[in-house]
Amino acid sequence: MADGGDTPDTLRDYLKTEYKKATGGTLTIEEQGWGDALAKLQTALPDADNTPDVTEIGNTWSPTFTNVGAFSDISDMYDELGGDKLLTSFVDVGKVDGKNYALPYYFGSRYVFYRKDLYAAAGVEVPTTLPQLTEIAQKLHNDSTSGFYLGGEDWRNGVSWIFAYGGDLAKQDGDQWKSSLSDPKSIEGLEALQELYTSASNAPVTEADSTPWVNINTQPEAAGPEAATIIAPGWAHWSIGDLAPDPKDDTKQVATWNDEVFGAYVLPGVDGGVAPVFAGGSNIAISASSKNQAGARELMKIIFSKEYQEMLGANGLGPANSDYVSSLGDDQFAKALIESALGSKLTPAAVGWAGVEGSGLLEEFFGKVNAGGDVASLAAEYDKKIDELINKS
Amino acid sequence: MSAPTRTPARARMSSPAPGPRIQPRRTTGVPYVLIVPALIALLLGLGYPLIWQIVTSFQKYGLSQQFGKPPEFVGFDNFANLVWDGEFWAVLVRSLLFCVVTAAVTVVIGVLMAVLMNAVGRTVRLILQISMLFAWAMPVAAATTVFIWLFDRRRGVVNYLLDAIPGVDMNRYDWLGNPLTFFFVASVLIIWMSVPFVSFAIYAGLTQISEEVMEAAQIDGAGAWQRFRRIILPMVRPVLSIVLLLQLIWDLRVFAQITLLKDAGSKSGDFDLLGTYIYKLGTATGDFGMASAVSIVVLLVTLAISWVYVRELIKEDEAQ
Amino acid sequence: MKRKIASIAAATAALVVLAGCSTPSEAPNPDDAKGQNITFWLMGVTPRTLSVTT
Amino acid sequence: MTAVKTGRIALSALAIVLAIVWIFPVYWMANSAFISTAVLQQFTPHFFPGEYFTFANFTGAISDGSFFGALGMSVTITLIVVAVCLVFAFLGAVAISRFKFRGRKSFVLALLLIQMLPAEGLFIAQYKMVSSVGLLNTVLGVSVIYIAAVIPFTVWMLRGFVAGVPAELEEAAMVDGLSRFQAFMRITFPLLAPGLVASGVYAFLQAWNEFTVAVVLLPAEAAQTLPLWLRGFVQASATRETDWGQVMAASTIVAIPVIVFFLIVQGRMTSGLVGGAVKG
Repeated sequence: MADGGDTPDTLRDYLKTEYKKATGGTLTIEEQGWGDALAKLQTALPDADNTPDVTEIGNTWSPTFTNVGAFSDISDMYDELGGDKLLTSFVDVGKVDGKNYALPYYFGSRYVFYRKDLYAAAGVEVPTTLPQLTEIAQKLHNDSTSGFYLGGEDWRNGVSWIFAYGGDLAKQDGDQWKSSLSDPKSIEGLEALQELYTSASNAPVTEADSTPWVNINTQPEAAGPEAATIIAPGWAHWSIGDLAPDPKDDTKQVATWNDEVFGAYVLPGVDGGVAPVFAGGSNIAISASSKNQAGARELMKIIFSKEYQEMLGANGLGPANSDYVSSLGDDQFAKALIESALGSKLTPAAVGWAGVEGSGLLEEFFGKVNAGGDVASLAAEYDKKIDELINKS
Repeated sequence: MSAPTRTPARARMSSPAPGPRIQPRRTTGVPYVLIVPALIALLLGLGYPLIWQIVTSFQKYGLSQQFGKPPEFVGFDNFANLVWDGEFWAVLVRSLLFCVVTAAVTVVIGVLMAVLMNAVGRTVRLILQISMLFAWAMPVAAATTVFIWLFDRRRGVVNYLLDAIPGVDMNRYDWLGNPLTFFFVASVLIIWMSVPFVSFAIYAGLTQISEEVMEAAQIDGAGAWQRFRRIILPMVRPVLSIVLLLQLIWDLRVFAQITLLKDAGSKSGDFDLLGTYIYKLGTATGDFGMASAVSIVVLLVTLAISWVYVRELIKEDEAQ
Repeated sequence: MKRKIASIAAATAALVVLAGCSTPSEAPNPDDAKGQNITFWLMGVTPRTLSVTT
Repeated sequence: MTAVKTGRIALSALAIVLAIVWIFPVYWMANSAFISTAVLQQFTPHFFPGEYFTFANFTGAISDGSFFGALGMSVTITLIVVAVCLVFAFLGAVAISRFKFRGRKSFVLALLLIQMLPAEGLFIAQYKMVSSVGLLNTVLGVSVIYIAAVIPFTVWMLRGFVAGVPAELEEAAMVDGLSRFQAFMRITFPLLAPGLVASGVYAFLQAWNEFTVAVVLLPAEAAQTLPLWLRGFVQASATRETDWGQVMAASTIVAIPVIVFFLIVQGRMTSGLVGGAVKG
């Protein structure tokens, strides 16, 4: 089973062989760790001799790099690569003045995983509304088990509460963006999040992006799991299950899903339905300074081909082309992924958004909200700070 | 009876060393030829970057300039934004506090360690020196990783040991979770890494003091503390002052350890020191003009604080 | 190993050479994809941290 | 006499305790490197590998083959930086401690200023410079930056050593008919060996541990140095959690060459530090 998440090896080998067949040239694939990716993109992309020819770009960085002219105009290939069937929200964050620069590579989404045994023991049902979720989380909560495990600074999950109550991170007026944390609906969502965190999560207030599946699995020697409920990206389900030594290599552990013990459901909306979650996934673009524009375009054709899109789906990565979404399969995980992805929302397509993310202001803000601070004054304070960065390139 | 206060040691900083009298050579070209290689190396490695940094600190230089848009001269705007930016002063004060405390404790422990090395028998001294070497040799990334592991909330040894003490409940205590304990861990890590260099340097100074002087003081009934204060300290002072200055400079510029500790802790700005603050301004938010301005201000502040001391060092250097 | 010796030889070249180097000549005709070697950068999906909560 | 005796024992005991405190993290790294990750995940720390002993972390760490490339890069860069830095800094140190010349004070001051400048703001310019002459991903490109960063401290340290050797000794040798250069090489130079070792150790550590410049100047995976290789472990892949056993094994592997280098120079170094820093 591919471990999903980043592009597994099977897909990389496919790209290399196909590229060889199509052009006779060799394709080298390098993975950039998150910590250093930004510094490398900022230095390599503008440099014709050392730029990657094609690069994946997170959809939260896509507006920033597209607007500064880092990528080649590929509007002429738009229809050939999939046209309107491509995920429109992702296409929009890679578009400037109607021209396409970055297109969707794959989408991911987040949904809830829970312990059926703990829910049954506490006599609670799967919630259908967000307030209900807080109630059952409080019932399930005790000192050793979080009713709903959520890090204090984990804004990529926390932002769903802002979206669910109709708020947003920022609003656009004209070509300027303005942070909208102190918008009444956003405040309502943040207060609901604050109540959930303070009453039902044991996670540290400074935790931003932990590996949540560790908390829902029952660790060896531990009586029970650290959490009754977690929210995680779709591909986390490969790491959730009963832990046992890996038959192939006993120094490692392997989690095998167990339907009696573990379950998944989509984050419910405020009055039912589906709450919008933070849209995972990324875009892909050709570097404007690359000297191999033709070769890069060949690779794009291969990536947007039916075969590769379906390979993405088979590995739990949402294909960019809606025609091939069925390749995700129809098990509970595929259904949850598609259903949650439908309503998912992207971060603001503002020029300075990569800067806002890099500044750590959102982690700081959500950390202070979840630490029990006064939401309205914090929102106003951080709106001002974010506004200084959000339109800067 | 009193022990000679001006021990005729070769290394007295303030008095010209009795040995070498630098005769004023005919001002041949030799010294210039000798410093040329070092100058070239400095110019090649730092010339362009320094000029670029000074120029950029007067420009609006963001990501679009990195991708070819011509940078705009903005005069002292970057510096002005800095002065009015409350966070910069908070980070500066925090960094100064951190480096003074860390450097002071490092040097104090270093001196005590050196005195200890000097006082114990050969084998014990060797054991101490070898363990210092191992600690000093451990790469920064490896040592920081281990410290994060030791102070880990769930599996850390520190919590495990403290928990074992009856009446102490440190279970799941999040050391990297709040600024005070975060900087305590950072300080312990940096002290642990820096003491070896300091202790070896001071120990080197101690072995200079001739045995007779120490015996004479002991026979005169000077207690350990008096011997330390009246003989050892004055003797070691030159090494001490240089090592303290270097430790202050290095601890003010600390970056790798704080970045890795923050990765394991919080991304919030309350945990930034100057190094991570500048990196955040530059890379993370893409405002390279501002990052350059901050770097220059940090240089000027460091110089201002150490100027009295630096001038004295230069004066002594002249006297030699 | 061959690459290692080459880089050491380059290193011992006088530093002055450093200033004199010129960038490699222009690549073959960019419009024809034939034989073009390219690199593709992938990003780790989610920011991985050192946090030992794992 | 017994008072002095017990005093001595107490000091020795204190020394042993401090030795244990300083060696413990190093021991903990090595200990964890021999324990499987699955066991490391458990809540109770294990102070000895005991029955959990495994060598898998090491084989796993080296398995993807990029280790030897990184080791080669790190060793090549470090040796070049140490060699060039020592020679250039030594010449500079001789100049400022043996001669009086115009510009001497500003040179010494400049050396100190460079050390006060934070390095985090420089990497964009360093990248532009090195890539403009096509030296990205090369040993030469990175070495030039490292040498410039290390020379200032090394000149200061060596200056103390050179000043420590009396000029009269040289003059006496010259009276016996040796040329100025021969006198220097036969008399002064041997006395400087410990100083050169001590400065060499500093330069070695700076080049071996450096990370932020290497991230940008050695972007290609084939050109990474050991600190980048180690960082790769800690960030593992997006889905697999950090494999702590392998991180510890990788850290041990990165630490071994440094420890071996230290033990070789240990003898010379302690006496080296004796001479130099004192004259500083």
